[in-house]
Amino acid sequence: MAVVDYQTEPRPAEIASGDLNINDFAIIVATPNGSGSQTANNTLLRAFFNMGIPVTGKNLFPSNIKGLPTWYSIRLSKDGYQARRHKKDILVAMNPATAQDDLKDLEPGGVCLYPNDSRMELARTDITYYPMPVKELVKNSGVGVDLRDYIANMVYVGVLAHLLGIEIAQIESALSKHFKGKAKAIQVNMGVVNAAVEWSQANLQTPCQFRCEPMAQTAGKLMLDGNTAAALGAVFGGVTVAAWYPITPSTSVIDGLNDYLPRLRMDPETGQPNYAVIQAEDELAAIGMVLGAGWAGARAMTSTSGPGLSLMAEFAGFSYFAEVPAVIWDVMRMGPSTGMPTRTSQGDILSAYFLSHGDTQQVCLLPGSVIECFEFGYLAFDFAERLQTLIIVLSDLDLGMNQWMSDTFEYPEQPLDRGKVLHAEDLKQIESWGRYRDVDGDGIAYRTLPGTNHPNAAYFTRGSGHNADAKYTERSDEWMENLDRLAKKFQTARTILPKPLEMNHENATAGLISYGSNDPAVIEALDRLREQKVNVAYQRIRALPFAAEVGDFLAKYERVYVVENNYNGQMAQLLRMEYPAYAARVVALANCDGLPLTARWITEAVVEQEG
Amino acid sequence: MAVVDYQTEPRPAEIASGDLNINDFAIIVATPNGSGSQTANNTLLRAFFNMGIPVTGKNLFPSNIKGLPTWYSIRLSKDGYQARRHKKDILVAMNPATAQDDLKDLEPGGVCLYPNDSRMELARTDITYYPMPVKELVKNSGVGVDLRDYIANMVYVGVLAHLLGIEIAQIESALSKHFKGKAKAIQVNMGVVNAAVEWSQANLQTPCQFRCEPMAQTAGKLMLDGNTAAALGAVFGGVTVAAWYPITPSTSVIDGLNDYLPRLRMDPETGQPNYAVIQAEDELAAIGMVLGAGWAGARAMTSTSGPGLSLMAEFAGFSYFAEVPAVIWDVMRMGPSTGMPTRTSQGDILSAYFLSHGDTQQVCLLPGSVIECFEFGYLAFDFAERLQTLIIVLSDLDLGMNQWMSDTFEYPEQPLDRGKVLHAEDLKQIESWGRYRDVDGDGIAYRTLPGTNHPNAAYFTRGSGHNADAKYTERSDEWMENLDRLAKKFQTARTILPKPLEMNHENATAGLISYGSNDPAVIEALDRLREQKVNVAYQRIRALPFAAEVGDFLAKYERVYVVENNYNGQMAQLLRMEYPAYAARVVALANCDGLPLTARWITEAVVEQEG
Amino acid sequence: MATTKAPVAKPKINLLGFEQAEYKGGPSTLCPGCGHDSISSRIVSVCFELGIQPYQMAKFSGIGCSSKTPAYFLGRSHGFNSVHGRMPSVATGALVANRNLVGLAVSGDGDTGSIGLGQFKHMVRRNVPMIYIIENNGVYGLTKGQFSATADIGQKLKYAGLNELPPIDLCTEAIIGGCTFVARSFAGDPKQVEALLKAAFSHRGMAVIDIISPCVTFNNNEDSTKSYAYGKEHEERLHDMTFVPAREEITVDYAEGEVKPVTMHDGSTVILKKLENAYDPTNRLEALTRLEEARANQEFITGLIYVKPEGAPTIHDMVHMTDQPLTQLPDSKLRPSREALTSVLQDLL
Amino acid sequence: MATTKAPVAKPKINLLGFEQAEYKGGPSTLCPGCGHDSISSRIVSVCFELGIQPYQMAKFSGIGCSSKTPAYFLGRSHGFNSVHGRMPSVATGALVANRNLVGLAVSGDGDTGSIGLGQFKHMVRRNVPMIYIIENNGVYGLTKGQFSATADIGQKLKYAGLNELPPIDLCTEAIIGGCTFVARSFAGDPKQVEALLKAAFSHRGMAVIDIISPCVTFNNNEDSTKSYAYGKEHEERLHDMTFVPAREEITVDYAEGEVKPVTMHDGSTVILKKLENAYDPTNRLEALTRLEEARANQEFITGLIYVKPEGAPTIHDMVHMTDQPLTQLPDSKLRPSREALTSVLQDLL
Ligand SMILES: Cc1ncc(C[n+]2csc(CCOP(=O)(O)OP(=O)(O)O)c2C)c(N)n1
Ligand SMILES: Cc1ncc(C[n+]2csc(CCOP(=O)(O)OP(=O)(O)O)c2C)c(N)n1
Ligand code: SF4
Ligand code: SF4
Ligand SMILES: [Mg+2]
Ligand SMILES: [Mg+2]
Repeated sequence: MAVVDYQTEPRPAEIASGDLNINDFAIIVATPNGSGSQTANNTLLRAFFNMGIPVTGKNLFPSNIKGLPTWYSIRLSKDGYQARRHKKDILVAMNPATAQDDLKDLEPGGVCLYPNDSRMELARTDITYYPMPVKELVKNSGVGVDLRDYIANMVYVGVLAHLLGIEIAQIESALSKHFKGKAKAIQVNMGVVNAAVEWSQANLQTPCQFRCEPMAQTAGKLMLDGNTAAALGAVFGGVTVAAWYPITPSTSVIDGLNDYLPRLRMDPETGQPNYAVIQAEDELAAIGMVLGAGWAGARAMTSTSGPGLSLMAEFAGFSYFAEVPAVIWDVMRMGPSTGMPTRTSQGDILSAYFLSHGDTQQVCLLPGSVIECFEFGYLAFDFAERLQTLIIVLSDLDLGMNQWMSDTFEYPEQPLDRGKVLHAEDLKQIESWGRYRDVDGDGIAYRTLPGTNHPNAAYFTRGSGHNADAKYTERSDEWMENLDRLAKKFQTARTILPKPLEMNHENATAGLISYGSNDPAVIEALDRLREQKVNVAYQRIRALPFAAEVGDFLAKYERVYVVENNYNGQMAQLLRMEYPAYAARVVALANCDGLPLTARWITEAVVEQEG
Repeated sequence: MAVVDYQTEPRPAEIASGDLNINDFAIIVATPNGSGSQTANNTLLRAFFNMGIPVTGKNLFPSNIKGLPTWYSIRLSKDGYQARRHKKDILVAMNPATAQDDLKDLEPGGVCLYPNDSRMELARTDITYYPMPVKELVKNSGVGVDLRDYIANMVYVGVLAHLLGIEIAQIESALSKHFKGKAKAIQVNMGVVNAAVEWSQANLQTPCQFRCEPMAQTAGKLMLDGNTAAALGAVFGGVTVAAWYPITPSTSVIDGLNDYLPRLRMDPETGQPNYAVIQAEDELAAIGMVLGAGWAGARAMTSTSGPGLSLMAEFAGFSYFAEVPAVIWDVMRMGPSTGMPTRTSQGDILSAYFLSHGDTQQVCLLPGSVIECFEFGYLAFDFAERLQTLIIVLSDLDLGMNQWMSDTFEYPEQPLDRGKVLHAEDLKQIESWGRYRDVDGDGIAYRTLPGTNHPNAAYFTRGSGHNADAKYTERSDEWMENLDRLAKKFQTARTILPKPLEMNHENATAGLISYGSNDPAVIEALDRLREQKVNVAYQRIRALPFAAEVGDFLAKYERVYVVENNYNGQMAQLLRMEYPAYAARVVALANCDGLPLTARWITEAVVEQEG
Repeated sequence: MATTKAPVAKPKINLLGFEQAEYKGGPSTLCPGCGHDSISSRIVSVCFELGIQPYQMAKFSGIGCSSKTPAYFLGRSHGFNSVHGRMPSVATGALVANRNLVGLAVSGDGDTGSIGLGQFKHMVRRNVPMIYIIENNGVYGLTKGQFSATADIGQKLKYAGLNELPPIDLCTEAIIGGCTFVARSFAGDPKQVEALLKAAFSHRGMAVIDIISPCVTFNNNEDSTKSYAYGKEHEERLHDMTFVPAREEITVDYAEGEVKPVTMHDGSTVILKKLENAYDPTNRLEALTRLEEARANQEFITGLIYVKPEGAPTIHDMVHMTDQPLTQLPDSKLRPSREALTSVLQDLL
Repeated sequence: MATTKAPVAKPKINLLGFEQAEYKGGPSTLCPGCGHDSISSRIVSVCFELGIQPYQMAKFSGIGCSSKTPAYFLGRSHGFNSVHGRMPSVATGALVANRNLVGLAVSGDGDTGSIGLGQFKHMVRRNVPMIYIIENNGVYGLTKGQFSATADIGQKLKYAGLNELPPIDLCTEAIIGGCTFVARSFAGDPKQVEALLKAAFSHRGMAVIDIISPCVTFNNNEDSTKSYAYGKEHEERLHDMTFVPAREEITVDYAEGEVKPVTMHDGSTVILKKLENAYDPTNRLEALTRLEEARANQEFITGLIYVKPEGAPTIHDMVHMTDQPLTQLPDSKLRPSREALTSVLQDLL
């Protein structure tokens, strides 16, 4: 391969003498959407992972199929931090349209790689630039014209491999995983990588201050997104009916089901599916199917995002009042209305909790990691059937669609909780039965399933007023009795849902509450705060309605920061509402720019008030 | 007319000697639904009204067309109280199916009229019973068989006229109004009334302790329901497009439009309607039409109730975010899901305020009287166009469908507020224009209407991310700028919406907040409380988001009772949420049994804590 | 001393040993004379006569007077009175969850034709195997008399005024949507309603029966095509129908060529006695044409308008689900093994 | 000294004096080669050529790649990019509010056929006067390739797998619903798309044009009936079309009997040159039959499938509204007088 022209790197002196940064930096790859950078980015991510370095990957993509800007960021963190980094260290500027802005987001002393034919203005002088001969390397690769655009991205993989010291074997193994062992594809891509490495070795002699070195921090860990974990959880939770309508960023929950169900849930006897996944005509139909199936006794779920959640409001109230188990995975995205469908946010907290008219309140789960996506994937069904009501799992785009490093998943130790169901044999034992009688004092009544072979099994399910025996009523006393029981059931929910998790700092002077995908940023921020001698105790809420522990935590601190990724500080609002005695302690720290929260933002926001 | 058999009245001695009650009692008429008692009840109501006695009428009807129990209650109150009375004084027991229960709801010393062929058990001994020869009187009336069921109800009108001393001329005038002067109908009905009076005169000599006497308290007052008032308000507010889907108890808002629009809004030039009322195929379509019309520049509205409101959630968020004026009259009814569709409640406060996903918050109006239904009927359009957003007017079944005595309506003094609209002439004057630019610093931008004859008029309305110039964006900075402006606009709303009204008691030791149709019960309760030396100041909230005065009121009292007609104490929750500093003062007094609140319940609830 | 007791007449029982009472529901709260009540009675007798296991039946409805009726029949069967216009999705979910359930849905013209048109059409498309009855009265009964989407154009109602919108023909909609059993009948024609219902129970796939069912309170004026008087006067049966269950021998006796027997999927037979025309309900294009003509000429045709006797693949076929109802799978089939988890996690390491 | 300047070629202008550029929109962000972009171009040229006043136009869409396109044409016209599947109601409201607006809607097969089917059908029923284009690619483009309700039965897609549901034919749905202008075309047939668009602008009432518009990213395999290759190979035009505006004389020259001229409501003429068969698009039953046959034989017919040249009463007629757009009524016509209030209150005293 011919050594190509090489443009001088404008490298300021002070950086040249800077310290080496090992395994603690963030890379951002900017490309136009649809240009096939996914393979390259996944390969990098995997290679780092294979080297044992804690790493996460986040995709920032437009609501568009081809052409608009997209970014992929990879964060290496020897300390295991997984949150978004505010600024990046290394930019791979494959998209001239955004290059100028992208440059601004680099930390001083950062590095920028770019195709040498891109006419980007090298505006910053505190950056090291590496022009890459992308065109030439691709041309020389011998790959057909139709594939060239795709493999062009492998050039930066090779250059980065050289600069950062990524093990070539790990790149190869990552590619092999990506292409599921298809030799031809691996070979073509490795060809370009190797060529880029060779070129770099020949042309880029100055050592780069960012280096990766093997660690042992990823052994036994998984790398995946929350939606896939959720799907896997649902599969192990015995989902039998999934009805859905496509919507970003929830679609990959169903994609996950369609991946894993055929593999894991074919009937051993008939070889046929032990499940049904139905694409509905819209979200009203999807939730309707889920309610029908849940009523019939299936473990049924849907997944959606904000606009779909809004469309499900009427049926959500039906589920609450007629007490039909159902599960909605709401993978939250940005904004009122259509908003920014490919940006993350936690803006559906209030609308989910109060989903539907007329004194409805819904049970919500708030997974904060891919492990919890897996666990809540099956637990959601247990809660839905135990409580005989809708469970809304509030995940978000960041947790759901980005790549997270995770401890491995434990096999669920508890058997499925199918809740209070009377079968024909049970009915034979008991004298009388009323669908909405509070026999056990926990507000949860017994139900029967259609098709139960007993003359007393049947009852009539309705969203209108009914008494304890499921008969139609418009009587105030019967109505009140039923509402009181529903309220009692809601109290029961508080006691059985996942408890909040706490990290208490000795000498904590304030508390911090957060939830969901903010967890990694908070954990990192707590370390930064401690460095600044600000000691804050942390509680992560995992379910609504609040467990008693939430009140206990509020009771302990005079100031409690509620960190969340939405505009109105919705969890803070809920806390004030539910804990009037402590309402004044609640300090909302809310941010809503479409991006995951960063430790830096949280740290600064807390220090401003606490420091 | 033959004097018919007369059954002895079991009249306990202690009551016989009781005081006379003049113009201060409540009558309840119990009938099976669809038995045509409406004419009789309206006649009674009108007759009292014509006699100058303050009176209200409430219809308690089932979700059924014929057969299920229905009740009509008429309250005479010389002091002008209009709230529901907890117990009743006079029962007209036309429905054997409920007679036993109905009897229980009488005050001791009450009176019960019943058809003498009804085999009702006269269970209570502290009641005076009057059997009425309904069958006989009707048979002798000479009315054809097909109409007998209907006019049978006129018997109790006649008997009551005799017992209570209702002026026959006023009954006749009421019937004349009811039948719009149709002589035949008036005559047939008066025939039965007169026969019943004659029979009573002959047979019921013991004077009744309940009497009505002419007063002068209704001169110049109106008698109507809130939905009709709302419709009239909308007509005078210039509604041009109303799209709706039938649902109890909101349907009569549209009925009102269909009554008044043809009378008041035919084009003087073409003689054709200056409006369009469209029955949509469902609520999603209704609100969609309203948004389309509002966007085009029409004053557009819909009316609905809980289930419909839930279905409108997605579009509601669109209106908020794309800033399209729209008006929803949500006439609230009881319950989660279908609930009790013909019972009143105020259960949609939270779901309306947070209607839609993703950080949406909606502007709501809370009319508390028929006058306010009229006023908010036109003001809602002013606010919708001024604020360029959805206005949800939260009325309820009690206010909307029951008959209230009201001061007369004033003609709106302010001209229509069409908000910030740039016409072709304006565009000629200005250099550049951006649909979402905050020119005036109030968060409200300028809009143009389709069809504006200027090359710069057009812009593209979307629910997805847009910048100040209405161009598509996914940029965090532009997104945040827009959300900040929307938040500012929401703050502006606080300053222009109807302020809360206050009734301050000197030496008040506590505050009381309420809203909507609870007002009459609260006013009455305040008098009762004062009698018990409990002095409470009262603020009635009329809009969301809260005006500054709400916070001021909370600041003043250590305990503030929030009285409302729903299960979860939703306004109390909102107050705690919005005023953390005072959250602990908020005491929720919520009741939710399907019936309007009573002064007695409020009084007792406050005394229990305050007394 | 022995006395001879008069023998108590044994109540009639069906094949399953059930009395007709077992198929009844609660007392109706509809207006006396409402067409819907007579359809409820038809459902009771047909289910009794056919010997359908009531515990295996599932009733579905939306909201409306019509949608209330499942409370008034089959009290031994579970029922789901859902929300307005969205019952099709609920029924779909339930019948996918438990494929053994025998589904029977009752809806109104408003519930199906106005708010529910989208879900109805998509349910037809999915061919959810069940009977779907529309109790069609041209108005919204429960909300007191507004026009529904099936109301006649040019009709006047006291309350609702003049209707200027053309009616939707739900039979045409069903056929176009691929439904393989589409019928129309009249609540005042009990014999035909029963024959159609019986045939529908034998159909493989979704069976739509649009029954004109007068609303005596809001739409029973003689000039309304949805009134008893109009129906009685104008009903034009496409054929006389007799249903012969698979287990019975066909004994009906007709002259050669006069009848058309249609053998259903389960071996039962519908015998159609040709009337004025030689209508062939197995020809989709003919069915559409006949409906289109009836529309143009304002005829009120009733009978089995279209049937594909062998049915068509149902949603159960399309999702290829296992034979055991999903709701009856044991937990061991619901949760894959510990090893399965280990194996899938391997890919994510 | 005089120099001769080379004459600058004057840009072509239309009747209203506008250049074609005035009809363009923002740059498209769709995939290069997407069928939708070519339809946008057709809209631009037709509006330019017909001399439609852009400020009087209103564009409507739902959500999807197709629904994004109104941002890419007619930048001088207001546009309302609404929510998924519910654009028909928005357009209805806007066009009722301002009857002078010239409405043009663009939707997708998912937006119209899946989530939006109910609203679509009800809009057809209301005959809202506007052009409704469906950019039909058989998939959900924007959400990356799931099957829509118009996808072929038996089709396989890499991402979505096998489709076992029968397709909905939106032309049939429109005709059954009472639409008086129903056409089908192909994005790869610009001449026909333009002729149909022009005719649609002359129609009185709702005009539905279902245009097969290939999704090059998710559904352009040769075996898909929604691909360019398939379309080019299988398109069967029912006729060749020429549109002659009312203001122009008909000069097209055809042999007697070979053409069928259809005179539209506004006096313009659509000249249909008969091709293989003598198809009469003014016969509703024939249209339905032809569509039904095409469905059975898997033919891809294009052209003006059904038209009632005189149109039908529109929603404007049905509500009997005044001629002046409701949005342009002066406040004096919006708020009745003080005396009017006094008079109505009289009844309530
Ligand atoms: C979402 C929603 N909108 C409106 C209603 C009010 N509503 C109840 S029944 C009904 C119409 C029923 O008409 P139809 O289906 O024809 O039944 P019918 O009463 O005529 O038998 C309406 C509009 C409702 N229950 N839910
Ligand atoms: C309520 C709601 N549900 C789902 C979505 C996600 N979504 C956006 S576009 C789309 C499908 C669009 O398909 P189609 O109308 O065929 O347009 P195309 O992209 O193929 O042109 C879906 C499901 C949404 N935006 N809103
Ligand atoms: S209102 Fe009409 S549809 Fe409803 S029960 Fe009465 S007659 Fe039947
Ligand atoms: S994904 Fe398909 S429909 Fe969407 S822009 Fe690309 S080619 Fe067009
Ligand atoms: Mg009906
Ligand atoms: Mg599409």
